[in-house]
Amino acid sequence: MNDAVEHDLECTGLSKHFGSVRAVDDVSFRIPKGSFFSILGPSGCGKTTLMRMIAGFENPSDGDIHIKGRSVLNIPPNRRNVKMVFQHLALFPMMNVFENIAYGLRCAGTPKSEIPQKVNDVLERIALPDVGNREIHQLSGGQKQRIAIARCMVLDPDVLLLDEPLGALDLKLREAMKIELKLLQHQFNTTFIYITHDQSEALVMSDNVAVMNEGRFEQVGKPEELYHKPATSFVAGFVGDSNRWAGKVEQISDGVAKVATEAGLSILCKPQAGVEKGAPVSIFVRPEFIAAQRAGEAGPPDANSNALAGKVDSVLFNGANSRILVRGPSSELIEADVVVTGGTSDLRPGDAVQLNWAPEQAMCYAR
Amino acid sequence: MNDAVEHDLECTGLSKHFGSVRAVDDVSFRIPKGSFFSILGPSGCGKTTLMRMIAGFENPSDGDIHIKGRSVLNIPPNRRNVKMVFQHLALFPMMNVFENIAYGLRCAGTPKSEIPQKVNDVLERIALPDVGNREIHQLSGGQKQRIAIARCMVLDPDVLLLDEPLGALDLKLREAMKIELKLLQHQFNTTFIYITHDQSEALVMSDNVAVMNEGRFEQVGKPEELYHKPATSFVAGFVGDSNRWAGKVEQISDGVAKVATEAGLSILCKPQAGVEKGAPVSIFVRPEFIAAQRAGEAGPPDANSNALAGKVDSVLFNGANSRILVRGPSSELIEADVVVTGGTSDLRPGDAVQLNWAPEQAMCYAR
Amino acid sequence: MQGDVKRLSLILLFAPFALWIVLLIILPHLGMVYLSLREKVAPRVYEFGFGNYIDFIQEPIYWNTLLRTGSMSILVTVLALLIGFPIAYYIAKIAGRRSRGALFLLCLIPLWVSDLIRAFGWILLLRETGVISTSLQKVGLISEPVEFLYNDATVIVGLVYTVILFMIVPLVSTLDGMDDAMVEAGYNLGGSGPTVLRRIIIPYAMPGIVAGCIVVFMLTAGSYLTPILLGGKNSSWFTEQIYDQFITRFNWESGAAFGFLLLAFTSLVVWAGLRLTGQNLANTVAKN
Amino acid sequence: ETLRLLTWGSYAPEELIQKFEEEYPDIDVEVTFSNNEEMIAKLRATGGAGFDLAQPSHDRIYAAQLEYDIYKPLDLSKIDTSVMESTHLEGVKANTTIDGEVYAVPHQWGTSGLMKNKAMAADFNGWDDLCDSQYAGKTSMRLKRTILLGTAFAMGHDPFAAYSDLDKYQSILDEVSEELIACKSNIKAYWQGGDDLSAMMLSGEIVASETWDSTAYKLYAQNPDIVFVPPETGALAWIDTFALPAKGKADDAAYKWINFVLRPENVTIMSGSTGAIAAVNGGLDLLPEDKKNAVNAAFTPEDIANLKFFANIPPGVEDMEGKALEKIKAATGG
Amino acid sequence: MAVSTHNKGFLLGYRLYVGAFFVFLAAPLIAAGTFAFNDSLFPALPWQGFTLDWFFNDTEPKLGMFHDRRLLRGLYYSGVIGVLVASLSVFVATCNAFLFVRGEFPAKNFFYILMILPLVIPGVILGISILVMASNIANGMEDSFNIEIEMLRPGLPLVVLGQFSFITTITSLVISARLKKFDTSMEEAALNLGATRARVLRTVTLPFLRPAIIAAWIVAFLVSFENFNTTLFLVGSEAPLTITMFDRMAKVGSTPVLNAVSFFLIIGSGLLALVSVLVQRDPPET
Ligand SMILES: Nc1ncnc2c1ncn2[C@@H]1O[C@H](COP(=O)(O)OP(=O)(O)OP(=O)(O)O)[C@@H](O)[C@H]1O
Ligand SMILES: Nc1ncnc2c1ncn2[C@@H]1O[C@H](COP(=O)(O)OP(=O)(O)OP(=O)(O)O)[C@@H](O)[C@H]1O
Ligand SMILES: [Mg+2]
Ligand SMILES: [Mg+2]
Repeated sequence: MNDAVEHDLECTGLSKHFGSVRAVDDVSFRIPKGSFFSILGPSGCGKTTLMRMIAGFENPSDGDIHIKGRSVLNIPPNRRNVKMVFQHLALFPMMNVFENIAYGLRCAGTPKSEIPQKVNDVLERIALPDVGNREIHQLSGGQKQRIAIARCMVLDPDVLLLDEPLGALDLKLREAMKIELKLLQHQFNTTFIYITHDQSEALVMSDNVAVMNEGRFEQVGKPEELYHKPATSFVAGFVGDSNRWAGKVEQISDGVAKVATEAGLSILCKPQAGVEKGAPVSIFVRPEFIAAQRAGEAGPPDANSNALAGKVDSVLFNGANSRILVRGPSSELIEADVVVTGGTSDLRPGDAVQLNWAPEQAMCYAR
Repeated sequence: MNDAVEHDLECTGLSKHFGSVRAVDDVSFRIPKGSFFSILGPSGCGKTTLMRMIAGFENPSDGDIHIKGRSVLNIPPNRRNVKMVFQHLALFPMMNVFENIAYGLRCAGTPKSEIPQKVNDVLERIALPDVGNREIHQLSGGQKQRIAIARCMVLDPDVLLLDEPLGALDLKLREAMKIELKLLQHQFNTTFIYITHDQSEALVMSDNVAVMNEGRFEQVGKPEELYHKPATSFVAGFVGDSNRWAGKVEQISDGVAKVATEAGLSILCKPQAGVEKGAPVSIFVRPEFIAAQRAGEAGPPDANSNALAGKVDSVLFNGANSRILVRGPSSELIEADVVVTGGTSDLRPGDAVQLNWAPEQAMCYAR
Repeated sequence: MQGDVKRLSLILLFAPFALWIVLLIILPHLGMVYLSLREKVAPRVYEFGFGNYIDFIQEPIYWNTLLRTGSMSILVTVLALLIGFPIAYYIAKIAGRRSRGALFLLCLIPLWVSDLIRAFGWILLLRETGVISTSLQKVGLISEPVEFLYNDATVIVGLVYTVILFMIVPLVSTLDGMDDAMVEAGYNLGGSGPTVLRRIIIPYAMPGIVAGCIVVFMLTAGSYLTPILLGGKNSSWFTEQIYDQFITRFNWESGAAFGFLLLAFTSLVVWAGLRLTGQNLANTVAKN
Repeated sequence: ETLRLLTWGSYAPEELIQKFEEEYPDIDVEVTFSNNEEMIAKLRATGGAGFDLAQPSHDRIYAAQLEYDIYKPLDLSKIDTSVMESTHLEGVKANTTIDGEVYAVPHQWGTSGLMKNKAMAADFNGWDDLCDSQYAGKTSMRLKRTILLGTAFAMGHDPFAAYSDLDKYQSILDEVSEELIACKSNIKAYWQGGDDLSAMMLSGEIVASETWDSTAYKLYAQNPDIVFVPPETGALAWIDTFALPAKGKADDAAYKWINFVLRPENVTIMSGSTGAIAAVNGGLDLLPEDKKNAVNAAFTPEDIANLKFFANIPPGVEDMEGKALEKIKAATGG
Repeated sequence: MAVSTHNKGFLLGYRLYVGAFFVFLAAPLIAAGTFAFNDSLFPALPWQGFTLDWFFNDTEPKLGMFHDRRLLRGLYYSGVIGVLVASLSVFVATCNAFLFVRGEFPAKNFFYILMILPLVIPGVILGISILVMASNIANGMEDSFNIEIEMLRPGLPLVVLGQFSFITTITSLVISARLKKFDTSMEEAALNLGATRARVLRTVTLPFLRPAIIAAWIVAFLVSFENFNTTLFLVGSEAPLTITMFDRMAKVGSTPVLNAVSFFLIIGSGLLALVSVLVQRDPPET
């Protein structure tokens, strides 16, 4: 177990059952020192429960948790060196900023004389050097956020847990805090475990992301791996936008499967492990991999690629992320990314288009 | 005034002052029949106040409101055929879904026998045919949303007002509802006026968008116009992401201005109306128009274009919307869109890069 | 181990509650019921029986007084609701944010002054030679002094005055929780003022209305000073009879029976009220 | 040590208390105001504890003591009985002796009767005049046992004699109740305390009323038209006494107080406050001047001779009277 | 817009109604207070001129309230009772708040209803039932063991218990309401930062509850101070102010000194009520 010390946190076979609800179900993972690790999953999948077990607020039904190589199962929450930033921050409204940050130091018995020094240091590191005397309600949302992190970081934790800390912020601020959090983690160089149900947060900030579903980890990997090589159909559907078809495999050859969808289309795709002939499958194609051309301008369909004729239903202009909705032959809507410049060449509702995408970009999972 | 009838709603010189606060300040606009019109602006800019005047909950300090060509200033709110979807929906918790929808019909004196028919019709149109007997708290967020719309649409309003109706929903649902709202508007073919501070909502759904700031309309136009040809620096900064520099014009020639930024860069850009030599300006460049190349791979800088050398600070992977942060020569961070495939050719933190963008893509406004 | 700590702390928290409820509420009331079942047959001689209750039933004065107390209490409750609702609505919904606090405080000040002082104030105002009668004479509206005191109407005014705050407070807190948008939606969908009031505001405020009515009814039925001090020669009140049984007739046994009857009667009225409105005690009174 | 008095409203004037405390610096006097019924009720509830000296009327001791055992016997040797007027002393002794023990000695005596405003009700002089329609809406009474007894006398009965035959007494009560119910429309209001009564009388809201003599004397000082009227059938006379609650803790102080207030110079102060006459030798002469005038204006020697002293109330009577009073109160009329 | 702004007349009428209501509320208090300054022996018209005698004069017949020993003693007992009742009820209420907001135990709803029940029991009945029980026990003890338990006889302890029995419900509701608003993650955060449970309670939970505890204390004190119905049956020789005043009114006759006391109480209670409202106000959100 020599290498366990290289990992700040290690969970093995961790489970938590509430009555018949398996909130967390046999989860194992290790987090390397100093990395930014996200747990991404839909609401109710067990993220918070997992984090509360690590912090010591829940006792696992099964499994073990090691921090810096030592099992912490029998250590009460106030003695674990794992600090936590709560969803609504849980700053103490009856204390000012200084007292909030000093709280943990006082609990730890830090000599009185050292406290101001330490608090001021951490305030400087989060770039809020002069707010010590402010009351909590005098801070903006983003400032509160940073104070909540400072309150934990002043204690020099082994691991910092963050439970959807951006959930309560408004849109513009959330965008800004995403980047800021990543920079803060760089600066403190502490292991961050970040919980979110927002895939863009997880992808943007993390070194590694675990996708969680119904109490289990579906896939753990770098953001690019999750996005480009999802291991399961759940991950493919949850991470990033996709067009999705359900169908049956008609034949497989040369690593390309031909699938007949329920709506009657025939789609070529890249079968993932476990896909066999005749099996029911789900196919995922990201909008950015679908090229849309005016019907007249497109060449003849290539037999080794996918091509669909359709009509533009709506144009969803969103600057660089614009998209069109195309009504395909079986009348379902297909999303494709496009560039809208505002010029005359832009596609408009009603235009006839041809959609093309390569079979490798169509991921196909057994259902 | 014959053409006024072609417009469902027309406001002229509308103002509302609360004491010294000019919540809405001399706003005029017309909305064509059956279109989807959004009002986009930061918090506190007066959007809600404007909408409340249209609905009749506030009396304008000045100006007039015409609905279908008729002034409604003296018509009380319950007699205006303008219906409203509230931010927190304001469904009546003491009535079930059926009663919520039937409420307006009963107020209008619809014969008892016709009510069930009408309610069921509208429920079907919003694709929730079987929820009539449910209590409000038994509905999901998206369902509530649709009931709130149905409650208004059953009354066949001239104009439907929506005040940030997606604000209370969670992220995934908000994405889905964006598209759904647009489809519903298509279906009912009623004029929708939609308030939001989320630019992507406004851009994606609307036929026309008004950008509002401090009680005034800064620009009214199609989404593409706002994005690509913002009329003011406020619009340029508020709609879409931008890199932003402040500087002074050194010279203008051939419709290209040369600006020295405060940080010491020299940037070529397209001057907007009112920009003169020596004037202080703001420059906006969208990340998608900045091309990033490995330092070695880029050609020599082109004198007629902008080129900057820098170092990749972080890669913000977000699927098709990935971005890098580049630390430029004067050590500020510049955002540029990149494609991250997960392959070896991807840029990584620490890589030296060259950033290029065309002067036409750098919009320059007098400050 | 954590479980044990939890159980221990639960028991420690439960102990004061249990002592309070058992020793000061349940046992005394059982004691009262027990006492009410003792009949006095001779000095210092008692036997068990329903005599005190039979006396009550056989004597129309008693149950007339009880019914009178009950019906006047209901009247007071209704009046307090009718008068108080618009006030509560004004405080919660119409007054500006700053004046709201001030108005609420104004509402509360009489609450903190004892019944006695309030009744005393009314007496000073209403008596034949009091402030109102005198000023009306001065103004010339009346030629003779008029006695406003000593009749049922005065008792009702006094009682409404005493209890109306207990109606307003829960109403304000319920109405405060109502999103203004709900009322606006009511208008927006075509409702007129009365429709919005009847279909939206009142149903929404129902828990507060019921809570206020219960407290007000109970306080009225149990009040003593106001009906005594303001009441005229016909104004008997049931609490006065209880007082008489205890104090002037030293008949604790029958006083206890009366006490129990008052409690049973008022509980019955409250229960009926809850049934009629489909509310329950825990989610109305407790919410405030 | 604290001396806790349970007494009538005006029976402990501040002046006397201060004087007493000066004389006995180690005794603190604490006063609770009460009336006959409440004294019994309180002492019953406390089992005779909580107070060191009570002052019930002479007729309300015997039954209460029998039933609730709330007093303790007096040690007459500690009281200077020689100053007391002997008829009153003997009367009270006779009324309050149980098993050979004496439970009370007299303090002050007075009467209940009527008062009128001479200017407005010249020929008002009997209990039944309260119900005379010429004073409609201008009379008042207190709904307590005094009015029952007074009305009974006015109707020609002797209620005290009927105490030995409770059935007879009940029939008298029934008659009296009927009379008073019929009278209800004639009166303005039932007064509750001296305050009501004074206010109504002084302001002229009423012209005549049933009253305590002391109240009438006080009003006489304000308006000499208002005089006490001993009813034709005789004023009802009471004697307020000293009695020791069973579990009093400061008996010595209580005896000191008794002897203290019976001193002639203190009697005047006391009577000035109570308006009643001390049951000491020459009590009438010890009245302050204005009270003396009021008494003289009210009573002739015949009236004094015609006084009806309240008789001991046997057990059960209070209940009967209480019911009758309730009936009157609840009856609709007026 | 909670009322139609289109109907100006209606709004004006509404405002007038509200104004009239507050006149109604204030009238008897103003009357009771004003006559304190009337230079007359009776609290009644006509006005005889302004005086402060009913507060400060030290001789009969115009004995001012600050020299009237009985009133002062009543005030003192009211204060003692109020402090005891308020402290005791706030303590039990705090336990109750934790019990009902945090605890999970069988039949919780039933017990909760039990907890709010005292609020709807007429005060007279609370008074007599406690009196009856206390007397029964005291008599029983005396008869069987010949022990006199003075505490169970009417007097200060019983008054305190009687008022405590229903005031606790009020304070419990006030403190529970605040505790319900408490975000338990605040406690978890404190634990997480290394505090022991006791320290969490001391430094986070109780400080959070403090405004409600202070407000509840004041409310309890005021309710106790003005209570009459329950106290009436339980009072012994230590009569609180309301009882003293009632005795004075009913048995001696009122003088403007009672108005002076009323004035004093109206002002004092008003100030206390103001404090209780102020401490409960949360800092403004930004
Ligand atoms: N104390 C509890 N008792 C019973 N069930 C619980 C408890 N806590 C959580 N659960 C259940 O466990 C499951 C996982 O809950 P958890 O709070 O961990 O989800 P989550 O992933 O954090 O969701 P969200 O994104 O909404 O916060 C849910 O089904 C929840 O209902
Ligand atoms: N009743 C009012 N009295 C005084 N000022 C008001 C009132 N209503 C709104 N205002 C002010 O008018 C301005 C515009 O408010 P409004 O609610 O219209 O903004 P908004 O654009 O809807 O903001 P948000 O996006 O936060 O909802 C704000 O400065 C606000 O403080
Ligand atoms: Mg969670
Ligand atoms: Mg708004």
